[in-house]
Amino acid sequence: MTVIFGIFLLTLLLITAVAIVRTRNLFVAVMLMGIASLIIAANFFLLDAADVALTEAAVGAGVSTVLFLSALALTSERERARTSRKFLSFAVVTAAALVVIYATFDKPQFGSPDAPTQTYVSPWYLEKTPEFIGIPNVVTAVLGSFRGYDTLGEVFVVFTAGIGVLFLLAGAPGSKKAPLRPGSSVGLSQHLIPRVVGRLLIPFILLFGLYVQFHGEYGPGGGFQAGAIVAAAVILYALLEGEEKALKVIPRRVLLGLSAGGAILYGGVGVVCMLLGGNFLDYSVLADDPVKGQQLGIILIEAGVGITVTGVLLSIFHAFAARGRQA
Amino acid sequence: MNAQDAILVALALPLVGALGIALAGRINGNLREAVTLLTAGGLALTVWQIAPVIMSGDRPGVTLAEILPGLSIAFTVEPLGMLFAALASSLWIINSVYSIGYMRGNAEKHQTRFYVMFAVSLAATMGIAFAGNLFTLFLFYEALTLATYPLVAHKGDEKTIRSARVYLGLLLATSIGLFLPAIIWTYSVAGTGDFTVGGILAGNLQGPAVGLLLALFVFGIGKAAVMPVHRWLPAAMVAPTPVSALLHAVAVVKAGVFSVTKIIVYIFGVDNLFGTVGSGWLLYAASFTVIAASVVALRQTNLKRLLAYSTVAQLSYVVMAAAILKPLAEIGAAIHIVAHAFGKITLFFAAGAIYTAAKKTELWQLRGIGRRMPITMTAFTIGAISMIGVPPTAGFVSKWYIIAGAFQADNYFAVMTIIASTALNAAYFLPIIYMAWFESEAEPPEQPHGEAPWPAVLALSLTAFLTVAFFFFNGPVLELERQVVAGISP
Amino acid sequence: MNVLGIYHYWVFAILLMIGFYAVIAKLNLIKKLIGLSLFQAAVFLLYITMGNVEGASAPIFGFGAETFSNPLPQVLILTAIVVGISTTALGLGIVVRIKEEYGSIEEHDIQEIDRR
Amino acid sequence: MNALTLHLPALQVIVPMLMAPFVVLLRARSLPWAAATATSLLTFSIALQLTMIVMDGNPVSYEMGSWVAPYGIELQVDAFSALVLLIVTGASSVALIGGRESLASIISTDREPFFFAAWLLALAGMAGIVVAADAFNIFVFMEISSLASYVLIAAGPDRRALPATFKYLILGTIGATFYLIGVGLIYMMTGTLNLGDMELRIHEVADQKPILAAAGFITVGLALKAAIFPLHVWLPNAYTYAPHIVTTFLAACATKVSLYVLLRFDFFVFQQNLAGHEFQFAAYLMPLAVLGILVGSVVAMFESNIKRMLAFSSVAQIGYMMLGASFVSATGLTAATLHMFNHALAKGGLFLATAAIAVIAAGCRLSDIAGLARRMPWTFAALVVSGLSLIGVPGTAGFISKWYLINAALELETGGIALVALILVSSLMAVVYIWRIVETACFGESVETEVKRVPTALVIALWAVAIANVGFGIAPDLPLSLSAAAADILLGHVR
Repeated sequence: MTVIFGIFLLTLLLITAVAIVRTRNLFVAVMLMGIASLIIAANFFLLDAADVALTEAAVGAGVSTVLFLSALALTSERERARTSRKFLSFAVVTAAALVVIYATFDKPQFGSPDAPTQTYVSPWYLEKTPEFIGIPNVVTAVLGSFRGYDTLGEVFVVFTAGIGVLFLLAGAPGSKKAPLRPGSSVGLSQHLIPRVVGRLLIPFILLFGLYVQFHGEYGPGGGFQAGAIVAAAVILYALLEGEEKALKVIPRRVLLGLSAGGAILYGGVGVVCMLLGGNFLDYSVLADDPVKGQQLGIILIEAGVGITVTGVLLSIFHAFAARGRQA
Repeated sequence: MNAQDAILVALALPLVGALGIALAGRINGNLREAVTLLTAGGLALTVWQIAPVIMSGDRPGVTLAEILPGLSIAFTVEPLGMLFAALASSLWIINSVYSIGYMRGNAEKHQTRFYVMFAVSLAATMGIAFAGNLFTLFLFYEALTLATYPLVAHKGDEKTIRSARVYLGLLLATSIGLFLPAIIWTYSVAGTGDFTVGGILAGNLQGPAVGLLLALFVFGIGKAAVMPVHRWLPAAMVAPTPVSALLHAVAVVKAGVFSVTKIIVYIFGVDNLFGTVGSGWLLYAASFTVIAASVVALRQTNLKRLLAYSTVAQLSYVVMAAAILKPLAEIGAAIHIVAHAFGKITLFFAAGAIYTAAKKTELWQLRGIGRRMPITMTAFTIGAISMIGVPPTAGFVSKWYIIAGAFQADNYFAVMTIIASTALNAAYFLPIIYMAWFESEAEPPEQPHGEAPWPAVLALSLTAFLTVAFFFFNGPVLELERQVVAGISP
Repeated sequence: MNVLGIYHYWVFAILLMIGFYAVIAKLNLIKKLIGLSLFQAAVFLLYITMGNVEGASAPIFGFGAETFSNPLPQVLILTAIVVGISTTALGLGIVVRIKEEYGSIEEHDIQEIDRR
Repeated sequence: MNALTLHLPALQVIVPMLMAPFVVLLRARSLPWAAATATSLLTFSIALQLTMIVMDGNPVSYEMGSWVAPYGIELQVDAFSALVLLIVTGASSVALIGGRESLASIISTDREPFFFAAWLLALAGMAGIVVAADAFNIFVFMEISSLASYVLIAAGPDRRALPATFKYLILGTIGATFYLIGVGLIYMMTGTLNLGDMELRIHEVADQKPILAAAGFITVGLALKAAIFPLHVWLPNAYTYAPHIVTTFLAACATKVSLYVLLRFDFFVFQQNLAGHEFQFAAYLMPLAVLGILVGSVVAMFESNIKRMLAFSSVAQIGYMMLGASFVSATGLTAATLHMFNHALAKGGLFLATAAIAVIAAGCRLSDIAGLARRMPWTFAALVVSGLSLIGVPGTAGFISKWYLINAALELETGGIALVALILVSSLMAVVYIWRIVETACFGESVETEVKRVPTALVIALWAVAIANVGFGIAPDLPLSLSAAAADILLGHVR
C-alpha cells in the first residue's frame, strides 16, 4: 500500500516542480512551492523521518512561503518571459544528470538493513541513546548531544541570516520611519471573520508551539519546529491586527535580544560545560548524574534554538514589512 | 676593522649615506652635496682597505642570511669583485663632483632624489661586486635595475617615461625571463650556486646543455648589452649626463659585463668551457655585436647616442675577451673593464660639459669648439684615443692583453675582429676631434661661453689624467688579475 | 520491492536537474531563488531515502517497534533545511534591495542599467 | 594554563562565534569595531599558540561533547591547518586594525553592530572549516562563512555590489550543495562522516562508481567556492564592489580556505583509495591551473580598474597554488601551501594600499590615481614593496614560493620546462600590471583635490604588511617549516 502511495506522491512532486519552473506568475510559483514542500514533508513521513517531516512542513511550507510572499509584495509578481542561455543550461544540466545517473548504478538496495549506513555509525546511536542520554527520541539525542556542535553551527547560520537581512533592509531597529498613518487600513481590520477566528486560533498555536518545544525529547519536535510555529502565530497576529500592533507586542529591540540571546544561551551552555571540566558541549558534567546532565543540557539548548529561530524569523518578517511601508 | 666587517660596512655605508642625503636634502643643497662626497669618500676608503688583504691571496667571506637550505645571501671578495668595487667606489667620488657642477649648471629639479637614488645604486653595485653566490648576485642585480629606474626617468616628461619604460621592461624581462631560470637550472644541476675557483658545472653538465645554459646567462644579463638585448642602452640616453656616466662607466653596464665574466670564470670554469663545443657561439655573438654596434655608431649624429653605441661595442669587447677562454684574454677582459670605464667616463663628462656650457648636442655643432673649451676638448681627445687603443692611454693596455690572449688561443677570427673594430673606432672618433680642433666655427654662438662650471672641468680632467696614468701604473691591477687566472692552463 | 528504491533515486535526480536548470536559465532573481530551494530540496530527499530501512519505524523508542530507520541522515537534513531557508531569506533581502536600487529584478535589465 | 591549552581547538572557533551576538547588542559609536578587533586579535593569539603546539608535527585533536570520533564530531589541527589559521586570523586582524575610518565612512552607525557581527561570523566560519575533521561540519561552517561574506560584500557603497553579491550567493550555494551531494554519496557508501574514518573505510568499498561521482561533485563544488579558473566568474565583481577593507580580508583568505578543504579531501580521502585517481587529480586540475594563470594575468594586464585588476590577479595566483598541488610531489605541495601564505601577504598589502589611495583619489580607476605618488609617498612605497612580492622579485616573500614552484616544475620529467616558461611569462605579466599602477601614479599629472590625510592606523597596517612581505622573504623559516610539514602530511596519506 505504501509503495503505491509513495510513487503517487513522488510523481505529484515532479509535476509540481515542472509547473513551478514553467509558470510565469511568481505568486502561483510561490504557492506551488508551498504545495511541493508539503508533498515532500508527507514523503519524509512515509520514509520514517517524523522530525524532518515536521520541520519541512513548518519551515519549508510555512515560513518560506511567508518570506517569498513578503518579498513579492515589494518586487514584481510577473516574470518577463525571456530565458537566456537555453542551450548552455541544458548542456550543464544534462552533464550533471549523467554524473548523478552514473552514481546510481550500484547504490545499495533501497531500504536494505545491511547497507553500510545502517551497519556502521547509526546502530551505535540506537544502542547508546537509552544508556547515555535516556530519551526516547534518538534524533533529538543525536541532534542535541552527539552532534551538538553541528546544531550550534546551524543556530549561528540562522543568526547570520537574521543580522544579514537586518543589515540590508531595516538598518538598526527603531529607525525613524514614516509616522503611523492613523485610520489607514491596518491589516485586515475590516474583515471581521478572519479576525475573530484568528483571535481564537492564535493562543492555541502558541500553546502547540510550546508543546512541540518541550516535547522534543519524547516525540518529533524540537527548537526549530517550535520556533517556526511560534513565529507563524505572531505573523498571523500581525497580518490580522496590523504590523504596528504586532511590533507593540514584541518590539524590535526585544526581537534582536531574542535572536542574540538564544545563540548566547546555546553557546553559554557549551562554555559552562567547559568550565565544569568536560569538553565543549559535554552536558554530562552539568548535573551529578551524567544522564540527568545530558537531558538538562538538551532541554536548555533546544530552548536556545527555539528562542533564536523565533527572534530571527520575526525580525526578518518585520524588516520586510517595514520596508513595504517605507517604499 | 677586519675584511669581513669591511664588506658589511661597504654595503651599509651607501644606504646610510642615502638616508643622510635625504635628510640633508631637506635643509639645503650644500649640506646634501657634502654628505654625498663624505659617503663616497668613506666608501672608497673602506673598499681600498680590503685590497691589500686580497692581494695577499686571502678570500674573506661573510654570510648575511640563510634563506633556504643551500640558498643564502653570502659575500666573498675575489680579485674580479675587488677590482670592480674599487673602480665603482672611486669613480663615484669623481662622478659626485661632476654632478654637483652639472646639476647646478643646469638647475635640474628633484636633485635630492637624484643623489639618494645614486647612493642606493652604489650600494647595489657593491652587493653585485662582493656577491658570493648566484642568488645574491641576482638579488642585487634586480635592486640595481629598480634603483636606477628613477634616475633614468629623472625628467618625467612623456618621452623620458617611454624610454624609461623600455629600459625597465627590457632589463626586468631578460632578468626574470632568462637569468632567473638559468640560476635555478644551475642550482638544481650543481646543487649550489656559490662562486668557486674552477667552476661548479665541471662534472654535471655535458654537451649542448652547456651552450644553452651559457646563452641563458649571457642574454639573461641584459646589462651586458649583447645584441639583441642592447636596445635599453640608447633608450637610456634621455637621462641627464651624470646618470649616463653612472650607467655607462661606473655601475650598471659594468655590473653586466662583470657578472658575465664572473659566471664564465667561477660557474662554468674557463678550462671545461674551453673544451665544450657549446661555448663557441658566444665568441661569434660578441664579435657580431662589436662590429654591428660600431657600424651603427658611425651613422649617429647625436653625440650621446654615438657614445651609447660605442659603449655597446666596447662591452662586447669584454665579453669576447672572456669568450676566448685563455688566461691572458681573461686578464685583458678585466683590464678592459677598467680602461673602458676611465675612457668612457671622460667622454661623457666632456659631452656633459659641452651641453652645460654651450647647449650643443649634435656633432656638426662641435665645429671649432676646441678653441672655446680647450680643457674639455683635450680630455675628450684623450678619452677618444683611449677608446681606439693608441699607446699612451689605458685602452692600449687592455687591447694588448686581449690580442695576446687571442694569439695564445690562436683564434684568428678574434684577432681580425679586434683589428676591424679598432679601425671602426678610429673612423667615428677622429672626425670629431678633427672638427673640434682644426675647423673654424660655422656661426658664432648666441652668447660667448667659456668652459663649463669648475667642478665639471676638474672632474673630467681628473679622469683624463687617470686614463693616461693607468698606462704607466697598472702593476698592482695586473698582479691582482693574475690571481684570477692562476689555475687556468695557458 | 526495489522499484520504489530506484524510483526514489530517479526522482532525486530529476528534481535536482529541474532546480539546477531553473537557477541557470531563468533570469528573474526570485525564480532563481525558487530554483535554488528546489535544488536543495532534492538533496534532502537523497539523504532521507538513504536512511530509510524496510519495515522499520521512526527512531523513537517506546512505541513498541524493534527495528528503526537511521537517525543520522535525519539530523543532517534538519540542519540542511534551516541552512537552506537562511540562504533564501538573505537572497530575498538582497533581491528587495536590488529592486529598490535598480527598479527591476530581471538579470538583463540590471546589466543594461549598469552598462549605461 | 595547560587546562586551557586542551581546549584551544574549540576556543579557536567559539571565541569569535560567541562574540558576534554580543557585538550585535552594542550600540555605542565605534564600540562594535573595538570589540571585533579585540576578538580578532585574541583569535590570532590562539592561532599562534596552536601553531607552537603543532609545529613539531603531531596533530592535536579535540572531541566535541567528549563523544569518541566517528560518533561525535572531532576537531583536528595539524601543520597545514595551523598555517591556514594564521593566514585567516592574521588577515582579519590587520584589516580591522587598519580599516576603522575607511569602514566608518561607508557604514552608518546604526548598521555598524550588524556589520562587525557578520565580520566575526565570517572569521569564525573560516576557522571552523579549517579545524573541522567532520565532512558535514565543514558544510555547516562553510555556510556560516559564506552567508557572512555575502553580508560583508553587500555593504559596498556602490550599488553594483548587490548584483555581485547575488551572483556570489547563487554560485556559492550551488557549490556548497554540490559538496553536500558528494558528502552524501560518500556517507551512503561508507556510513561515516569523520574524514579520518572515511579514508580507511573507502578502501574496502568494492564498487567505486558512487565514490568517483562523489569525488567529482566535491571537487567541482569546492572549485566553485575557491574560484578556480573556469568557475571564478563571481570573484572579480564581488571583490571590486565590496568595501576595500572587506576585499583585503576576503582576498587574503576566503578562497584559500576552500582550497584547503579541496586539498585535504583529495589527498586524504580520494588520492590513493581510488584506482588511478592520482592521475585524474593532476590530469584535470593542471590544465585548469595553467589556463587560470594565463587568463587571469592577461585580463589583469588590460584592466583599468585597480581592484578588478587585482581580483583577476588573484585568480591567476590561485592557479599557481593549484599548479603546485597538481604536481603531487613534496616540493610542489610545499610551493602550493607556502604560496597561500605569501599571496595573502602580497595581496593584503596591495588591497590595503588601494584602500589608502581611495581615501584621497576620486575612485579606483587608473586615471583617478594619476600623479598621486608625490602626495602620498609612503603608501606608494608600500604598494611597490607588496607589488614586488606579488611578482616574486628576490628578497620578498613571493620569490620563495616561486622558487619552490619552479623547482617542482623542473622535477617533472615531461613538460617541466614548458611550465617553468609559463610561470616566468606570467610573472612578467605581473610586472606589467603592477608597473601600470606605479607609473600612472608616479608620472601622471595629478588633479588638485582638497588635501585629505590617510588615517595613520591604515598606513601603519600597510607598512606592517609591507615589512612582513620583505621579512618573510629574508627569513621564511616559520611559514616554510609549516608548509613543508603540511606537504609531508598531505603526501603521507598517499601510499
